[in-house]
Amino acid sequence: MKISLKGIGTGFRSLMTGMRITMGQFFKQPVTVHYPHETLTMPPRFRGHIELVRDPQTGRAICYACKACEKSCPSDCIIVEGAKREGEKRKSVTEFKLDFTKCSLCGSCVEACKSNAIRFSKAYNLASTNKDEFIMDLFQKLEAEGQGGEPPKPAASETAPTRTEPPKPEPPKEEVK
Amino acid sequence: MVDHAAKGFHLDARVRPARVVAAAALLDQNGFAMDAVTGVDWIAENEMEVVYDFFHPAHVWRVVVRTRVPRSQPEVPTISEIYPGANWHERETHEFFGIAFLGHPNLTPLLLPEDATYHPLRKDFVA
Amino acid sequence: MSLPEPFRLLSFLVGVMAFVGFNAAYLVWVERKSAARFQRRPGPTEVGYAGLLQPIADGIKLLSKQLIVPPGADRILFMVAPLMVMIPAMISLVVLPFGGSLMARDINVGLLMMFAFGSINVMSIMLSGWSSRNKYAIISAARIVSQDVAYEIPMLLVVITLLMITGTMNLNEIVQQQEGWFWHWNLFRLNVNPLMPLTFLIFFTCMLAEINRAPFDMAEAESELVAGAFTEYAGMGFGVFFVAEYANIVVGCSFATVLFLGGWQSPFGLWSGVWWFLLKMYALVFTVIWVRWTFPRTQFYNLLNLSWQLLIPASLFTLILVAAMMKFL
Amino acid sequence: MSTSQVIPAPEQPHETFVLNVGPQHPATHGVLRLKLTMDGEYITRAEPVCGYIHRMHEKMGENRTWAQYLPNTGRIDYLAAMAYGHAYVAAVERAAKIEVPPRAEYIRVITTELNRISSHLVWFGAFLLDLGGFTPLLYAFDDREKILDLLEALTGSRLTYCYYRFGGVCNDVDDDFIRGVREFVAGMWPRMKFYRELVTDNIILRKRLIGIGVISDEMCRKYGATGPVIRGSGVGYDVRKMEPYSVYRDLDFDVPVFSEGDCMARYLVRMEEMVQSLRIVEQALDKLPAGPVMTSGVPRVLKPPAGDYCFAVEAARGRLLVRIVSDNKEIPYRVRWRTPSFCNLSLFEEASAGMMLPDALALLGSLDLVIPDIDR
Repeated sequence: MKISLKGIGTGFRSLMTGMRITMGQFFKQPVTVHYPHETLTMPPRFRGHIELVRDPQTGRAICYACKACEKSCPSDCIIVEGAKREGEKRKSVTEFKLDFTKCSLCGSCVEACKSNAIRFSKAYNLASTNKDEFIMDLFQKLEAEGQGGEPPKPAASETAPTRTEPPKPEPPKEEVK
Repeated sequence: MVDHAAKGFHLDARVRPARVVAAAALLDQNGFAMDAVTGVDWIAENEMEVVYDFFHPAHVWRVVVRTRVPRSQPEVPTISEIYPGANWHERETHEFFGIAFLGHPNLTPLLLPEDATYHPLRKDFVA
Repeated sequence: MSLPEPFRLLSFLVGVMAFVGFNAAYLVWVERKSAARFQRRPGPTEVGYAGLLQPIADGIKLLSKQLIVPPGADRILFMVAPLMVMIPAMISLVVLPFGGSLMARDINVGLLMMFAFGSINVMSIMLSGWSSRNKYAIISAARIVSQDVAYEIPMLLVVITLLMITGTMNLNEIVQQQEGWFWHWNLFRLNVNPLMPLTFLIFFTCMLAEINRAPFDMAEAESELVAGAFTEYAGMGFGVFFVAEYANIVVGCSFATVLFLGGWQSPFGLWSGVWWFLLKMYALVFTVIWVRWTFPRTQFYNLLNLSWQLLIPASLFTLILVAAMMKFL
Repeated sequence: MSTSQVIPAPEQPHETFVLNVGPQHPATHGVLRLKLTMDGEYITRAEPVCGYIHRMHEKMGENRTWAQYLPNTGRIDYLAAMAYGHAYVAAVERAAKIEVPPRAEYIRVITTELNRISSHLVWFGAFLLDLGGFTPLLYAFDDREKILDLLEALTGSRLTYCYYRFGGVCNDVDDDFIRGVREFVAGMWPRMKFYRELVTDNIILRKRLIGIGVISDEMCRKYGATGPVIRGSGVGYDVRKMEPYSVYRDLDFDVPVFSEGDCMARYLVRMEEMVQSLRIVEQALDKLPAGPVMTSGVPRVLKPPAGDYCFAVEAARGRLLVRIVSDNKEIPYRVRWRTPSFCNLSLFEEASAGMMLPDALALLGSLDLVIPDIDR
């Protein structure tokens, strides 16, 4: 194959520009987030696993077990049980089982719920060794948070400081409930 | 003729199973490209329908060729000689519906495991 | 230090092995850190301060893995191949003049010996590919042979031209000839061979191809042949190949420094010593790493064409040019 | 590659061996298996074996209601999920005659085009990884991260968006999304020049791609290959221009066409397409009308009238056709996905005969396959 001298010239120059560019990148700051020490905060609309919303007045879950979410879930991973408390006209939820292994985070349940009693949590780093830890009972979780004396978390539960603040390495709170 | 905005295709031709190859050859001469082979199982009318989709790379034409085949003995001649692209589509429709494509080079299952004999997309398929 | 001869040689051999071993281990760290910098990420930082203990951690991890010999593999060859990769790298450093008096053995055919051991490296990788009875390894073994044969010739031609210029095969004298300011280096001796930078470039490309690095790593082409000749090696078997690759880089770069950039001579004539040698060598090593992380891989037959149709004619031309220049000037 | 299975050596003119570029292989970017009968380094016959990630999306369509099938659309081709959601939702809207407000149409165009750029960036990085160049992958992913953050802030998830609904989109675009997109687009122009300098002009890459894996436009037509594959072979077929849907009519962009039909042509088509998508996003942002993002009249339990409808969309990999057959019930009767990678791969057998292994893998990379797109 006839190798034209000009071809070699342009070819060699393209090699040199390639190297100039990578050297240019060599001195810039890394763009990655150093995960274990700094973590990103999730945007407000981030879809983690769903969680029950606490009614500010009564201090209990808003949900009255109308089962709209159960019907609308494509992978039917929600099981809601409700019981009528005495002295109240509407049922209130006693058990809200979410099978997070089957949930595809599509959001139909949050949309189907008219009294927006469930919302997406911001938990992204869930890890566990056995599957049935992902079958969560959100009602118990809400109760545990109630007694646990922890002030109910603000709407978007910040798991860690934003990237700009100095990273203080604290393990993400929700290991697995 | 059919309104494209309403249905998504221009010409909808219903053809007897034997005429499918002729229809495909005609379309091939006019420069149509192979789009999809879809099987639909009309269990109520005890029939299976095979829908061939064609689009044209240069003009805004969309042609659909349909045939109906009795459910008991679904056979349609293959068009993979004219459109080699249809080879895979037909293998897939065969393994999902059990429609035998006569003259197809190798009708082994494409997506299902090699020894699959069940046809999942039939309405009477029980898992 | 006038130790009696055998002890001096022995201490030098240990020194050379330590140099190669330490260098090879920590070049892994340098490569991962600089590759990370090129790609704008921090690189290993967890193990030790800024990842300095990473090579040791890798070493221990590799040592803890079981070395499996695949069924039907040729057991003896499979075991011998990794050794045969490491030994030539160590031995060819024996003749290398690190500093003024820092030299294990002053043989007057040092250049020839270095080349002899350089080519054993090819055979050992081919043996490893052949003996592991794995289709990918066989393809890569075939590739290595043709690639290294194709690149041995231009390298030899370049060294012959250099030989004609320096007149001696003894590496120590070659370095002494390049005394004084940096324009005394062979790289800049344009009076004898005006195309000297081109010859250095050809030498550098051939060295890259010789050690299967950067754009010419057809043997261990990750995205095609998975791991090429080393696919079947686990644990320390793979570890030795991995470290030997870096050892070969060290050998190649130090070879280039001695021949072209004036070994341990300092660029401005004073305090010349082993640190200049190390500085120049690490600069070349960094270019090898820099080239690796910038370019995609060449095609295989393109690689051969490049050598047979471009490098060999070019080096032949410089050979004739130098001969003519020396004859008539 | 178990060595115990001795290949019965029928009388072959030449000693060939079967090399399994198996389900786990760095070059196949997923679980596609290529059974290559090799003669030395040259491929005599390449037979792709697929089905390793077959999840039967079409059967899932037949036991979920129309709205419950939405999360599935994002899982077919997770790199360009918006286009798949768009195709399904638009097909149902065409069946049930649901009107989509203009603001929602523009948001759909913006998100689909952003998704196309992020899909092309993944292809660019992975393709160069196949050719051996590792660094451009990380630069491309650095840019892609910006898009994913924007889409995550808007829709809530990074890859499998479940963002489109029948009759519009589920939540509106706020102004810091618009500001973010404008910043991204502005920052992307110098980046494209950066990629052109670093990679496109690189002599090693050009030698690696020019003249390799030539696919004629006749072969594209016969196999139904579309998208950058057919545009790389000289035919300017783009569903956004041929059958304009949504608001592509009043957005001006041109379709890049290269006639050589080799890997380099497909590479240049995709790089040029990224530039066009940036232009589309800019125009769509300027023309974004105010107004609702969701029509009100959509019944909760949707029963589209009987009959079959299809809708074609230009996904990142080519022409995507959704054919839905409904019999006036709330559960679809048949959902058929004509996915671009399925047809693009079908021509690999014929295109790669006689090539060398690295070239065949370069051809495979230039087809930009997503394996669940093939297996569904």
